[in-house]
Amino acid sequence: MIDKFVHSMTEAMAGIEDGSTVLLGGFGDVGIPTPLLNGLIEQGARDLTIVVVAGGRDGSAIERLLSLGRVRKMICSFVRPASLAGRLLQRGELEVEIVPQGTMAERMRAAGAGITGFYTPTGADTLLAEGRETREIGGRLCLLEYPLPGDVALIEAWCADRWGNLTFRESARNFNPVMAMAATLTIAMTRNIAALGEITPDAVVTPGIFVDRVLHVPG
Amino acid sequence: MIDKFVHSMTEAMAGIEDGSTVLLGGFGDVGIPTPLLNGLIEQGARDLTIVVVAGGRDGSAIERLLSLGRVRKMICSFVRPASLAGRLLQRGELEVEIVPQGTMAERMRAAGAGITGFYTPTGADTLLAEGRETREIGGRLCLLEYPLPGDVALIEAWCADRWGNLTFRESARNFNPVMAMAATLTIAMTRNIAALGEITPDAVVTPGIFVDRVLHVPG
Amino acid sequence: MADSEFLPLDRNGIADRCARDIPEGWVVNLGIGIPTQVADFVPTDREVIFHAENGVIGVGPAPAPDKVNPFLINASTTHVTLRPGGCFVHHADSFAIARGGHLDLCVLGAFEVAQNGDIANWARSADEPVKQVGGAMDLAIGAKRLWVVMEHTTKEGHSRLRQRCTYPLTAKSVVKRVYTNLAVLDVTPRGFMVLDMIPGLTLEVLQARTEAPLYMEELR
Amino acid sequence: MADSEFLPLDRNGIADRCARDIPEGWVVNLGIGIPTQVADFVPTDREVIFHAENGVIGVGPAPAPDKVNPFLINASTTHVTLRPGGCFVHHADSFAIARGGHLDLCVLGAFEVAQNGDIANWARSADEPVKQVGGAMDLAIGAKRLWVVMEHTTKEGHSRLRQRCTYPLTAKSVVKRVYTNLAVLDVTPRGFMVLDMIPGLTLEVLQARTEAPLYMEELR
Repeated sequence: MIDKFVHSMTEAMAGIEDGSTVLLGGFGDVGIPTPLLNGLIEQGARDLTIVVVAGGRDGSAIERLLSLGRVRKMICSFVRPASLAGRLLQRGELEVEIVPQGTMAERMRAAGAGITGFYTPTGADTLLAEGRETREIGGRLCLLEYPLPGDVALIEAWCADRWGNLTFRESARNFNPVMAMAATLTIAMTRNIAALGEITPDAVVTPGIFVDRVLHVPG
Repeated sequence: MIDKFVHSMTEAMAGIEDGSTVLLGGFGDVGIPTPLLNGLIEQGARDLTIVVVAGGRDGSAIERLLSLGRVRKMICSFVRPASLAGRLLQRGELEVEIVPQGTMAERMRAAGAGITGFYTPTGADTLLAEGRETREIGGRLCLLEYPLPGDVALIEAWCADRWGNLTFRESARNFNPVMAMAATLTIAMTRNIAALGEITPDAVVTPGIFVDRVLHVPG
Repeated sequence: MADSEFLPLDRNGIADRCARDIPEGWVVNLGIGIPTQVADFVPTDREVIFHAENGVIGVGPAPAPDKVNPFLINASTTHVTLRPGGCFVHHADSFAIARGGHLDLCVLGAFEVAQNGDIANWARSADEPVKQVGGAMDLAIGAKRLWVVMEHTTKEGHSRLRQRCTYPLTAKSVVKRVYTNLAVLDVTPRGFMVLDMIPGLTLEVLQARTEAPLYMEELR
Repeated sequence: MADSEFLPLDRNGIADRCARDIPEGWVVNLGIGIPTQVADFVPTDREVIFHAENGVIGVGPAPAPDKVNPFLINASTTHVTLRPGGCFVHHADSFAIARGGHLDLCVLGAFEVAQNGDIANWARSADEPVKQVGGAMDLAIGAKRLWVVMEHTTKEGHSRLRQRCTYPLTAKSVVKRVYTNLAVLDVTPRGFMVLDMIPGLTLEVLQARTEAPLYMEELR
């Protein structure tokens, strides 16, 4: 019987290695797998590259991960100068790669979909294209982008079954399904659990194929 | 009030021009918008390029379109030698571009997503790569593929509302949502109609953003 | 001519003026800041579909304080509602909408707009160590129309409408129209064309506050 | 040695032999032909998730004649059922699964397999005017493991296991294992390694029917 449920945070975090690239779902305060992030802090992996839309608010689990010196590099769309990430960056203690938000999502989708590179006009005429390969396609300057795969993805779901099929609540969907397909090891937390077949087949947003472990975190 | 419903086949097909590229949803006998295809036959546009997974079974609307000499070129994954498309091809009366099925879907998604080109290992080491641009990425030979946009897409849906939000029945989903996003003019037929808001927000598969006209074809 | 002879629009006024030009049926993305306020001035009986980068299609007005859904926010991370007919997609699909040409309109704020339609709205200098790009570059290249809403000048009185942008670009040749606290201007092959000015303002006074050359179509 | 001393497997036999090696939990795509039959030999209590290119995840067995759902077919366009836990995705997402490395296994038929893992299964010659590629190239490059099930020889007795393919390639260096009506062979850096043969067959006889050189690991 396929059963992707794990029954402790230790089990959920098992095997995450130093130096891993970790994809972190969420946007704003919605869809962030905070309990899993706390589990990662507890687990101890360091020298991490984290991929997350923004650099973490004061008091967030991401800020805590940064403050513990566990992150070598952050790939994101936003860093606020006043945030811890902003201060670490200015002190040269954190490497930051700023990626347009759509390109970030698309690079992860490419990683999940076996696309080995793609062209986009996004950013092609900007500072972000400096020193990089561009190409004119259909009269438009385009930038070559490469996939952004994760070793691990931490995902927040609303409901899950033992095959790892997932649904999401409203805008908590955001990056979560994209990151789920882009990582070698996708670890989802879910507020609710369903018996196999209980989630309507049409309602599954992330097929269990993309999910490796599910931890039930009620509330 | 936004209302994408049209009330006749004539209205549904209005403006489809000679020389158009028409994306045709469906796989096997499932999810094929046969009434719309019949409407296109009636409407009269010719010199068409059609994009469809397979070359049309005997007695199908696609075969009828071909038999009327309305198709200049077919972009597809399968052509059976014994089919009309196969015979037209062998007589030099039909141009055929054979595309791996995944590449075909991905090229339409690229068209819908603003991706101006992408690399894939699919087909790179084959006849289909002859004379085309390849590139080694991560030690793997990859083929450069370009988007495949449609002027028109003909789509079969299960349920629709006046914003053009669509759901699909089981494997009738197939190419339909991908084609809906790839065409300038997306025309959907639907078996059922729903009041606005009646389709659960999470259950919408194709957002109405991608849909221009909806024709109710019960049964 | 003294400033007292005309009253520049406040932020709500700019948003209101922009909202007037958005017709029913358009799919619209609103950037952070003044652009977000534009939605407040679109009458609710005019069906405009607001798209938010975080995958919300059909964003509605702010909820009543006791009706907040903690899972439902817009791209500015403020709580919103969903209109009937709205739905949710994931981030890659959401940006497929933005980058794939499915937005009829995107309204962004900006530091500067150039007369050829270049926009600078993400960084004040190339050397700035901390940058925030968000979805601006994706939206700027992808929408069918890009409109900018912004103050006509900086606090120091420097023109934000320029012959060339001095700040790092977000995208080249994409802005179609600019709404400022003083005027509405189209970006045309001839440069900025003034469509509308606030009452009491003349083209001369507007030009005096604008680094880029302006022109108006003669009434025929 | 005469043929009568061993009994080559029939199509069901090949499918059955292949099915034995598919463990619980794998995500598996089955190509058209003998590969499709493999599912019939996986015991229903062994949870294997079958993926079909047309976006069906969790394909179940054929329905009872009176329970056919006209909207539910597999990639061979035959009616199927959906297992509990199954779901539907569109074609681009379905091939994202196939091409993105999310299939533990793909089983395809083939005209020929070469000792370096090249596969030819889509066209008999470069000059053939009418071609059918389907999803074979996508599946061949994308699955974590590609297994081939096929007759060991053509009807004319020519070996399908070759030093080099003579038919147009579907993909290079991708086949991991071959199940034929005579044997099971792994593709290794040394070439085809025989894992298993049907009763009564010897390596010499198998080699005599195989153009590519074969070897077996010595028992230690």
